[in-house]
Amino acid sequence: MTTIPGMGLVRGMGLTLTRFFQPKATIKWPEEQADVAPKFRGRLQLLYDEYGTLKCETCFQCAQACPIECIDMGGVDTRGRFHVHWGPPETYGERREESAVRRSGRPVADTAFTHFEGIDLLALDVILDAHDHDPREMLAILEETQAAYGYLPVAALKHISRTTGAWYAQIYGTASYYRHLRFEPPAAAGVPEAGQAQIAAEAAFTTRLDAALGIGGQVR
Amino acid sequence: MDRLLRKRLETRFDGKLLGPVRQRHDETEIHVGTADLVEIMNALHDEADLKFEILADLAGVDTGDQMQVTYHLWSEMTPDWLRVIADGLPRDNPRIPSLTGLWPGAEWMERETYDMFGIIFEGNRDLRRIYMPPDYASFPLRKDFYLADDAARSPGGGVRHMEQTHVPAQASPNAVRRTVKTR
Amino acid sequence: MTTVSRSWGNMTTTGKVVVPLLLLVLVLGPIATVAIGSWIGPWIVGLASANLPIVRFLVAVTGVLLFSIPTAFIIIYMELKVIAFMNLRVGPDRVGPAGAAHSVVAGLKVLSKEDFSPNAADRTVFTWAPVLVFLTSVMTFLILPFGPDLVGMKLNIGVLYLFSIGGMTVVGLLLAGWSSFNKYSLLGGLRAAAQVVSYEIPLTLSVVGLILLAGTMNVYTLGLQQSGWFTNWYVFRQPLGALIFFIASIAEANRTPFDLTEADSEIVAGFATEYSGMRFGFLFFAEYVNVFLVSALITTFFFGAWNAPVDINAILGFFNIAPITISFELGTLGIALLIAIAVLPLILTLALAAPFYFGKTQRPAWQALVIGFILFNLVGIGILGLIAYVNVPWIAGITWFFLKAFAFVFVFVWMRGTFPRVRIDQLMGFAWKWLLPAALLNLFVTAAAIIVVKSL
Amino acid sequence: MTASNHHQPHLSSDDPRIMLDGEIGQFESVPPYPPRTEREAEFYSLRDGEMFLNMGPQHPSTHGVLRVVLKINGERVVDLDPVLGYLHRGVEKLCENSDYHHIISQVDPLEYVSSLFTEWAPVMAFEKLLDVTVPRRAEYIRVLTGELLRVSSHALYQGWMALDLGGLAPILYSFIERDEIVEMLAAITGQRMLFNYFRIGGVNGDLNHEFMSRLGDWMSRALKEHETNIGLLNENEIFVRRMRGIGRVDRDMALKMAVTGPNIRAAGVPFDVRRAHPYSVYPELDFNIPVRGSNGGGDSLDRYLLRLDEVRESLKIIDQCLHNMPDGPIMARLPRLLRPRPGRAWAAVEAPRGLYGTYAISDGTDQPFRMKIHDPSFVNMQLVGQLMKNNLIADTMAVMASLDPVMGGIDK
Repeated sequence: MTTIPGMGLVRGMGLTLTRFFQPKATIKWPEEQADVAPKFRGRLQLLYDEYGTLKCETCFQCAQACPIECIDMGGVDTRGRFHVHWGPPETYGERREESAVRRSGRPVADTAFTHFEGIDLLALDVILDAHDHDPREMLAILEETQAAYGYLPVAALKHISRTTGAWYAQIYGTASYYRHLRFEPPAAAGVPEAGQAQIAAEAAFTTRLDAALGIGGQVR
Repeated sequence: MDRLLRKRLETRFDGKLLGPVRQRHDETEIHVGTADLVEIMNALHDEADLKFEILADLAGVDTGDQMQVTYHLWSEMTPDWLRVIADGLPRDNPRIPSLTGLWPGAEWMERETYDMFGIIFEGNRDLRRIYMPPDYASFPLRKDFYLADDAARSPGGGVRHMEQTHVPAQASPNAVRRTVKTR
Repeated sequence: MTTVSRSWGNMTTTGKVVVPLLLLVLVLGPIATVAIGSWIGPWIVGLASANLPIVRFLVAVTGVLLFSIPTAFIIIYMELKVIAFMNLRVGPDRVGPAGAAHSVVAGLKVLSKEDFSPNAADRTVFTWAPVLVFLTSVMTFLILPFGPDLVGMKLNIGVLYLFSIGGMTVVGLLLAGWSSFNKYSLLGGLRAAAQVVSYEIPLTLSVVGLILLAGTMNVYTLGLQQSGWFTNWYVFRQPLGALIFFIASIAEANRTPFDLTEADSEIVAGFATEYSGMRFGFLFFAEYVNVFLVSALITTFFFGAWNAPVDINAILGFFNIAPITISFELGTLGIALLIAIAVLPLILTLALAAPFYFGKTQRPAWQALVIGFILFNLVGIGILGLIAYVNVPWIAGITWFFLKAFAFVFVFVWMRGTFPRVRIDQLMGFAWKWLLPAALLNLFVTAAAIIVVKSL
Repeated sequence: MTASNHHQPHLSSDDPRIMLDGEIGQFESVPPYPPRTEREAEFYSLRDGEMFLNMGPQHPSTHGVLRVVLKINGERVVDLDPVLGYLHRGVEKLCENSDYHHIISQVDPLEYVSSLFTEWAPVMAFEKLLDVTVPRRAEYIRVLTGELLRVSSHALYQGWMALDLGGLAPILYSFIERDEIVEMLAAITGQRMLFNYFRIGGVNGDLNHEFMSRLGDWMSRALKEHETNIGLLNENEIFVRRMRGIGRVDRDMALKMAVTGPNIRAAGVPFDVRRAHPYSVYPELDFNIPVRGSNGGGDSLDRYLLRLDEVRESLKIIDQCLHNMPDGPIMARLPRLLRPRPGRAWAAVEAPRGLYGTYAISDGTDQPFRMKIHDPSFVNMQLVGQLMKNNLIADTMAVMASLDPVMGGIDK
């Protein structure tokens, strides 16, 4: 309290008036995205296991158990056939059987996930060597991987995880956070996936050649 | 570990402690009977070389065959926490004198313990349920209260009922018998 | 017939509405014109000229009603935005440019919500209480002098009318609080009654000094008396009165720091707790109309009503320049006018767009054109406004009136963004222990001063 | 007989819970069952001119879902009865049914404003049970993040305080301050609110560049912004007049009511677990325990100002942590599955609201046999009943806000 009565009120009003003209703290989502730390794990994602299949078994137990029904499952099922959605038991009975089959160890054909097939990891090794397998340079590694392959194949991510020691989930989280990184090959006109892999392999070869010769790519 | 405190407690409360004074890390533990509880607590609170003025916690424990009430106390005379365990409350009619005379702030903690274990604190003026609704009949933190999905732990291996009502005779001390129709 | 039916079938729903209407207008238009011109028009004119005061009253009331809603919208928007800026937020920014249509959309939302009344509420009172509240605050607009000759009624007991009508608001609030059958509402209504009645007394007493000084209770005359330089404003002759009036009017309008009637952290929303839909809308609008009203009253009583703070004519007279009037008969231009209307916009737009296209910013052509067009409009409106301001006295008046009134609205909003609210006993104590003696002191000093000055 | 009777057979005017049209006399019959205790019977009987006012569980200023039944006489509160349990989740039972690592995420949402402290106490108790020594770097990181969170919690307190008194601006300034801190903590823990960061024997992640750069940026202006923001309220006559002399707690009452934290320090008792019973690396750090209201007890204003003093002390601690941060591991070596030998352990930390304790009993399995969580808000909340008698309704808010309860912790 100040000695002059009412002075505190006037000072308060002065403060709010200066605030009136100051830059605002609001982040105008969705036009602007918040500046989120790389370690932020507040984003829910379904992950793939080490065999390249969805870790989620679509057993709906989480949706069933959720007391306030905030978990809702939806999307295309792993075969790309129909929409799965949380509903009465008859709609997920079939899914449960399929999960059981997968758990039993027998292979389940996943035609929708052919891009989980093995890729040529030569180019990736070059990139990782260049960065000394340092997980702190993850973003650069991922960007260069995308530059080499056109996208981020799951096999590449797993290779990065194995060699750098970073957790797969963390790499996945980092990669999925940045918009310019993608997990699907770009819908390039006319180039089938096999062809793209070929292109990627060629590019990887030339990159490696350049590295071996020490010309760093500026000649071409 | 404050050896001095141990000696002090042993000499002061000789014959009233159930079992030895135990010490581990920064905690000193004494077991007392319910009959001596108020006297011992008063001594702990008032006497100049003890002066345990701050009641840090009051917790009920269901050991499976008996009930206990645990008090954690702090005093500026010792670097240790003092844990007073009131031992040997029978499970079917657990009764213990209330400490609200000493610490009026223990009222809600005792209410909580009553709500969760059904331990009746004699002398607490307002011993009602504090978390659970008034028409609730069981005591959730007792060991015979199984969670619905805790199938592996239950004896039969199957799912038990959610609420195993274990109402001790005269669950609440001054109660008018409730006849609430639940809708 | 088949052609007609087929084309009718091909039409869209909108077309099916518009086309018959067009036909109807084509047929009925001439008939109506003739009818109005020959019979109905003269009849209305005759009726109106026979009952001129009533017509004037009706027109004024309609105008005031139509005027109060947009004012409330503007103030609501202003409050959202100003408080947001003071809180380092952006505030509404989705509907309309910079969220300007936000309050309008909120008003529409209020209209479309369920009109709910509690089971045990007194239906009749519950329904009509908001109307009473809204009506009393709107009715006070009748005597506000927005500009020279721009006043609903030049009542010779204007100030008396003002306080008598303004005092009726509390009846509405009390009824709303009582009829809601809610304890929070009841508390809010009773608080409103206690607060408004208490603050009514210093509010009125603070103006009595002014009335003694002015010698009139006609609000319009008060405005006239303050013309010329800003030193003529009554605030310089009645500073204490102005301060008391300002503080008491905050309480009258139930604004922070005296917004106890709807203290959301204590009694939820006070008398408005049970209201929803448009009934709540009435209460809500009434609050903001009240804010504008007290700002306008402060302006009228103490800050020179519609008068500009600077007497331009006096300055010009000092330098021996004739008063500026832009007398300009557009008709004298003849055919040049037509050409100017056709060509000037284009040329001006291009001229204003050019710096953005060729200048440093190097914007694309379409952006430059859009900017040029907007600038042209702004310039045009500015020029027209300037002409209107100089030529038409009431436009100048209304401009200054609104500038001043909204400055006070800003102060109200600013205070709301800054202060916590007082407690009920502090509120009452302040009214009775400080404001009332101060108002009485002001009155006695004024009276004594008048006697002294007259006796000299 | 009629159709409506058929549809609602239970609806009759005997049932005191149901009020039919026009039956205004039924209005006062709360609660709808006979009184269970002497005190309840006394409270739920009205004298002339009194009425009940249900404040909550949905009310703008009860800090969550607290219900307070006020017995009022006009604007004056005669008596009040806080009704808890609307947010009760049975966390203690859940903890008894989950293993030791799992518990850390179970206790997180208890006191959601300062959830690192809800992890700290259990983790310390389990470390005692397991006889684990936490690496010094981990301890320093714990203290650093904890004090950051204390600053954020106290900042938020200031805003709530103002909001409960009707001031709109401070809450948003507080949230800006808090947001900077939680973003900072998100950089190191990965979450903004329920951090799940402390582990038994250490912490989950080391300090990283993102965190340090944000922290450095914030530290350079934290104190100045803090002083600016509090100037809005501290010098405000309206605010000071509303807080002064309301809800006075003296030393004796504070001790008897088992109050802890800033509330007891504002009553003149210098009890702070960080000094009274030092844990972690607090003995190595240099900071003061601010105490206010030493003569005649402290009122709401003292409690408010004391928290602002604490923010300054916390900033001092953060500074020291950054300077003294040792190198080394951040986790002790521990087996995957924890089976502490049977025993009892009690650990208490000084949370922003007071002593936050955990009492854990192990029976040798991978789940605790009993886990008691002592929440400071729970005890502090009791004071409301004592302080509010014969004050005004508006003071209920001021006193309740000045005690700073968090319903998540109270209801467990």
